[in-house]
Amino acid sequence: MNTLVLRVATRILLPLILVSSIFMLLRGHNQPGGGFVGGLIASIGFSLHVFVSGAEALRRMLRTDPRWIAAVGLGVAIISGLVGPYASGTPFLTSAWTSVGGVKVGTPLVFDVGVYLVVVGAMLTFILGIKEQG
Amino acid sequence: MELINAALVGVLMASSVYLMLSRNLVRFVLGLALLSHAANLLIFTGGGITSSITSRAADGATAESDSLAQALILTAIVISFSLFTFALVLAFRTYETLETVDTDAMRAAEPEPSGHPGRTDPSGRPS
Amino acid sequence: MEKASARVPLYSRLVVALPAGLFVWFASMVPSVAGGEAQFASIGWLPQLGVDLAFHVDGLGLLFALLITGVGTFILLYASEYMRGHPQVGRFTAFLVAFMLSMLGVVLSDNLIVLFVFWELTTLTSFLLIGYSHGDSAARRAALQSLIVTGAGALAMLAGFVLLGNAAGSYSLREMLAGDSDLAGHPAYVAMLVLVLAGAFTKSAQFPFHFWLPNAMAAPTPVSAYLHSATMVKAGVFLLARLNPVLGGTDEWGMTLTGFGAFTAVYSAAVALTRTDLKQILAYTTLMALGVCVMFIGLPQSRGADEVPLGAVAAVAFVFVHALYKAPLFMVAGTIDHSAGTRDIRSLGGLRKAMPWSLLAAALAALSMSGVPPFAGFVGKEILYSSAIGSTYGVAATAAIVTANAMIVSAALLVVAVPFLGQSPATRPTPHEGRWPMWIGSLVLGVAALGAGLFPRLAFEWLLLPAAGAVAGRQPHFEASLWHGFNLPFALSVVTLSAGALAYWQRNRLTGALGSALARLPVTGDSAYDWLMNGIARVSVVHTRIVQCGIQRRYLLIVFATLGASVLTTLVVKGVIAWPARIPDVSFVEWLLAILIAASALVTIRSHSRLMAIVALGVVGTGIALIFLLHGASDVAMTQLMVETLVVVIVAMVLLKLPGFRREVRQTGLGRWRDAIVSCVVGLTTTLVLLAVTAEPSHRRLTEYFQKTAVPEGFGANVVNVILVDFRGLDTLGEISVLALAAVSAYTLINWRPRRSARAAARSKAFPEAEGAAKPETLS
Amino acid sequence: MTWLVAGPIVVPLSAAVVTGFLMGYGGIQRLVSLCSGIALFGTAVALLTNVWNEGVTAAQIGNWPSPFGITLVADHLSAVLVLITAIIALAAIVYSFEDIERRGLATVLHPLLHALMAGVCGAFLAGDIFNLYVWFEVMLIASIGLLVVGGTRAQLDASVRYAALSLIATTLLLTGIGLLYGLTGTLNMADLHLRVQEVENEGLLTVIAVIFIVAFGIKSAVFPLFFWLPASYHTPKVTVSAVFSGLLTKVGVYALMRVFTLIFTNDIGYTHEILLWVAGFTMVTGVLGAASRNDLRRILSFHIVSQIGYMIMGLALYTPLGLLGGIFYTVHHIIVKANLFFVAGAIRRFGGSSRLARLGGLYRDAPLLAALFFIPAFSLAGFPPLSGFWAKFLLIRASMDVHEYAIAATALAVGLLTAYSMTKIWLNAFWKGRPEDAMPTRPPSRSEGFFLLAPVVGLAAITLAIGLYVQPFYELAERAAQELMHPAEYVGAVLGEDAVSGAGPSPAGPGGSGN
Repeated sequence: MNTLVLRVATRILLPLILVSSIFMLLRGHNQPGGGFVGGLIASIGFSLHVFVSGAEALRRMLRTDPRWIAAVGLGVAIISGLVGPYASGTPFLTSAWTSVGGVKVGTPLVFDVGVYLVVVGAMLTFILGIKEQG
Repeated sequence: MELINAALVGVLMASSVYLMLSRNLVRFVLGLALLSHAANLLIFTGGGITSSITSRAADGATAESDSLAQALILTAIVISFSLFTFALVLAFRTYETLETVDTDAMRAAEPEPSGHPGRTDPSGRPS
Repeated sequence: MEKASARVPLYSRLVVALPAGLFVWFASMVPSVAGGEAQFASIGWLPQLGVDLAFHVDGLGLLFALLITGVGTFILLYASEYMRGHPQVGRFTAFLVAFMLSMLGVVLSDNLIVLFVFWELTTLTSFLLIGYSHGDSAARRAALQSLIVTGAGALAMLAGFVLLGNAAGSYSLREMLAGDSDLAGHPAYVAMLVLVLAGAFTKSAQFPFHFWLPNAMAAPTPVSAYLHSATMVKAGVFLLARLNPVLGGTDEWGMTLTGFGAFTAVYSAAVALTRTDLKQILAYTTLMALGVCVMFIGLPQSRGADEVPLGAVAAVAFVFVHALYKAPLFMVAGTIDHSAGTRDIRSLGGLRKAMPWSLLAAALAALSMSGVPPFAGFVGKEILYSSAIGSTYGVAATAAIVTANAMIVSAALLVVAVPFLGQSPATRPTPHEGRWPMWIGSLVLGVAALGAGLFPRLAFEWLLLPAAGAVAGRQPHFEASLWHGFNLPFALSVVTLSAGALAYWQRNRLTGALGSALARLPVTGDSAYDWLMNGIARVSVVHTRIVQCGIQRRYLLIVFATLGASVLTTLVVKGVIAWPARIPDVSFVEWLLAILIAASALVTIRSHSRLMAIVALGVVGTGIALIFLLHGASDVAMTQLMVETLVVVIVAMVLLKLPGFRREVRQTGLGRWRDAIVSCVVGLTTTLVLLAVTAEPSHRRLTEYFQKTAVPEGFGANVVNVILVDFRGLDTLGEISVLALAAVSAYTLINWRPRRSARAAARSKAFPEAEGAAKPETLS
Repeated sequence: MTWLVAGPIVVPLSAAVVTGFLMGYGGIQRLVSLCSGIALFGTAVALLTNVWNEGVTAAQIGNWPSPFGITLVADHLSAVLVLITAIIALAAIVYSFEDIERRGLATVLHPLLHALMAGVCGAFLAGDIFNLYVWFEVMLIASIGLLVVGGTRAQLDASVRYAALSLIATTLLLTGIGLLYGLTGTLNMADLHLRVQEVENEGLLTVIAVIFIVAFGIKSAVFPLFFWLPASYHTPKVTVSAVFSGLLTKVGVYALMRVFTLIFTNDIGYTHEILLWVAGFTMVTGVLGAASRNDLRRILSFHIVSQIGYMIMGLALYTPLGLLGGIFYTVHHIIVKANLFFVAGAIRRFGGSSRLARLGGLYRDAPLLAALFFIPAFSLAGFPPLSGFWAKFLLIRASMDVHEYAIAATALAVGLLTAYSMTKIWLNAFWKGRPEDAMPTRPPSRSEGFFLLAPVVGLAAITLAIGLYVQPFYELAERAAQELMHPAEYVGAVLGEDAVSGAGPSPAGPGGSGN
């Protein structure tokens, strides 16, 4: 499996997959997609990388423990739920929206980013955990 | 449509139960995966896909099944996936430690290791 | 045993002041209570349910309170000396005081539930006291036994109290007495009676629940003297006396109490004669006394006799008399044990010179016990006899009480005459008199017995008649005197004394005969208790071995069978099974998908190859994703496909490290059929329920709202995504928490293993229990 | 006030994240964990105070009107249970300081523990049945994580059983929710209360109710679905099993109480009769199991099963006093049971074992421990004046009021056997002399004495307080029971007062076309 062709292919594919996963994340609010799908796509890309180049390579690439990514994602999601209410005194997870250059940007999108991070972090934790173990 | 989906849910349910009743832990985990499939399909069916089909026939709009049911299923898919993966890891670690995947042979927690089961004197007389 | 050099802790002497002070306080109430003014105090505890901390000092309560505090004073004094040098004296003293206070609570409570609270407190404290010598397994067994037996009775009694409260509309005894509710005619009267009597009889050790009391003699002597003579065991008697005006007066009440009481009295008096341990003899005579009390509380007086409730007077008088003589005798027995080193009358004798004060006290008490004039015992016995003669069961009751009393006379001689006056055995340590706290109490009580006999009018008018009035529910007119002339009761007294003396004289022959008769009893309470407890233990082991067998397959089978059976039953019972009205128009693609999924599911079941199973599982997932897609659920379908991909990746990674299916020991044919049937029932019921649900009208209210609101308020066109991140963001928050936690847990699970040496590993295989106790763990 | 309602979820969930980040820093992690525990406690107190003063409090999460968004609701029952949860969490955190090595397991323990609390509180506060499911899952995964960390043989074995049965339970719950949603078209529990009254096929509703009984029944470990509990509770660290013993099954009981007073009340003669039978069998089976065991934690685990029966009994009677008794029993039980597990851990630490045959002599060597065992043990057995007595009395009285004598008799007999079990421990661990081949008992160090015994003392004090000063607790339970019996206030707080009085088409809302 560990052939040169695959190696090269992955090197090209991985960025593509990651970009498309972020695309999925961002368009999710209006079209099919969203944090889950985006995160899952990215995870598939990463697991491909793991299969081809090994767990060590992925760890080097990430430069951080994927568990932290999951934790950051969860933190982002919680904070996004606190921002809106902090501004307006409304209940937890109330959305707050603003317009940046004609594009509506709001806390639900930040929340979705949190979802994305948790999915990626969790999947990589699973995969690396299993892979590294014998 | 609901008839065939309901039947399918039944088949999946029965298959998963049958797998779970196996003494092989791996089969149990596979059964778990089937069980969550069955549950998701059940929500999908129960949540009202049938109306979407009739509405498609009526006004020709794109098929749109109950979006809340979809959201619920999405949530359920991710949750059951997390738990399924964890269960797999658990099965793996159990195999590593107990050196078996036969649940009948897993006797580390139960029953109580006792030379004289139930013969301990209630008043604490050394037996 | 005695460590004469050990100091007596100051607190154990000082604490005597508490009961003494209380005694004085209660004594100061005597005039007003005797004058008919009961004291009452109440504060709310749980007023919503009518549970108030209500205390009521009437004649009966006061009599008991005086006995408890009066005897308690001397017992505590005695204990301070007796327990000198023992370990855990502080705890012992505290429990004894706690017991005394609980007992006071029992006799002074006006509220049945509060009474129960104190009742159980006496159970607990006596448990702790009986088990004082906890190194001794007999003491532990006795403590457990008393807790179980009296506890069982108490629970029945609680049920009885609840019934009683519901019937009377109040838990307050005063209100019950004042109220005109006809409890005897209540449909649940017999149930109440049985339940309450269960509590009273177990506590007061009536046959057949008597066996725990002699076993409880494993406790230190002060405990036996206090709990098992003067007070705790009297709680049952007290309760019967207390409830006599409420529940009594019926045939059921009279027959039960008289029957059980009389039998207990005669039986235990006979047993007493066959014992050789001083405390055992006294314990059985206590049982006799309790039997007598119970009997006379219930003894129905024949109509036509004068209006004096003689039974109540007799019972109350006997409670009083018994407390005055039994506590001293127990204390003297303890002193003998202390100084002579044994309590066995066969190796005792000739103590009169060494222990003069104890002899004096014991003699006074024994004379009262035998009912020799002019002691209180004589007065009490006269009343017993005249009450028995005048009762409905005249001859039988009289015969029973005379027989029991005659044997008691013999027992009194046995416990005093043998150790003090008999031949001194050849070999024994030199006995000596105990220090003053060990005999002063006995002496005072003995003198009090004499005094009460000499001036009966005093005792009766101030104490006993008000108490009897409370028992009978009306004030008795009764002239007490020492001398009633030569009448039938006196004749019976003479008969009793002579028969007792005769029995003592012929005691060897008598005890032999009694002993062999008793040995022939097929079952004793004690052996029945053992049988029951062992039975429970055995049943529990068998039961638990069946239900909690440790085999996961069987657990799951039961769970699924329960599910299938209960849902199917409900479906049938409620008539929910409905077939779709019309044949659905199903497209070819849908058919194909359904068949594909079903077939793959079956392959997953049947496959003997891991790889095949994984692939088939993937096909099922993909097929379901396609079903979602077919109905426009593109988000779900997409997620499902991605998840399916990852599942296959992860499953392949893990599963290939695990052994294949072939190593599985095949199920037997029967087991496979059983599994198949359960699976099919679960599957079938799911289908049926789902069909029934889809047959109902569908509701799209929520979805319509979401579709209407998503763009204008949620600023998103993908309704499903808006639901996920906004409308139902909390679900998603929980969901990603699950995901993150699962990942962290799985990671920890894989990378964390207990570090263990080979020895520890071998040990933990032998004793898996001991694992994880103090083992270093590391994160590798 | 809506903040207070979300607080018991947000605080521990954030604490889980923060302590997760601090995994490498034992000391700071502990401090943060403790502070979070205190913060949760403070929030819970404030929430209960608020509910006490102002009645049922609801928060529309995301500011979407119910039944469209997710609602969190705190009525008296929820608020009390959240408070008890916070107390147990605090006790567990303190206990863990000594029970679990700082650099070892503790680093994962704290995040998982806080996540578990978030799940538990979330389940108590959820006003939406699917949200309830989600919190059940959070609880489940956090609990499996806690159960298995350490990875000993027994723990792995136990985790397999626990995971297997719990996963089935939650999936079954999901199935039930899917069916209920298909039938009524709503998930909000207050809304469900109104919608189910419009369902014409009542039999179908009963069928779904039975599915819920089974799903929650596994969670709350009732007969014959309890197997996972005695199979697992004796294996993890003491801190963990104490938290489990106090909280996990009680969430199942709570869910049954909520669902079978708010939603499935259409066929009480059927569903609640089932529950009554279940209650009786659960009591008996649990207490027999306990009698057959000779290990401290195994005995205590089986007693949990037994006492679940009492709580279900209160629900099954479905009278104000019955529910009151059930709620009272639940609160009492959580405190006492967690405490007993803490004490069992201390016994094991000082006495060297948790097997009765290997114990002894602690009455002489550790009198304080003896006293601290005595209080919860005899409270569990229902002796006055401890909290257990009132719990039992209320239930007995409630069952006798409605002439259910058989269940009352069962409850009393089981109470006696509970006393027998507790006495068995007492006789063997405390009164009996030490076995000759056992190591001598070890006096506790100062830190052990504080961290292991402070939680025990605190919980014992609560037990005593409930027993001696019962009236306020009764009143609290009474209010909670009243709210369960008469859901109008609950529904009003969630959907607005119109929904209650109207009971008609649908609550105010843009999409409200009803059916």
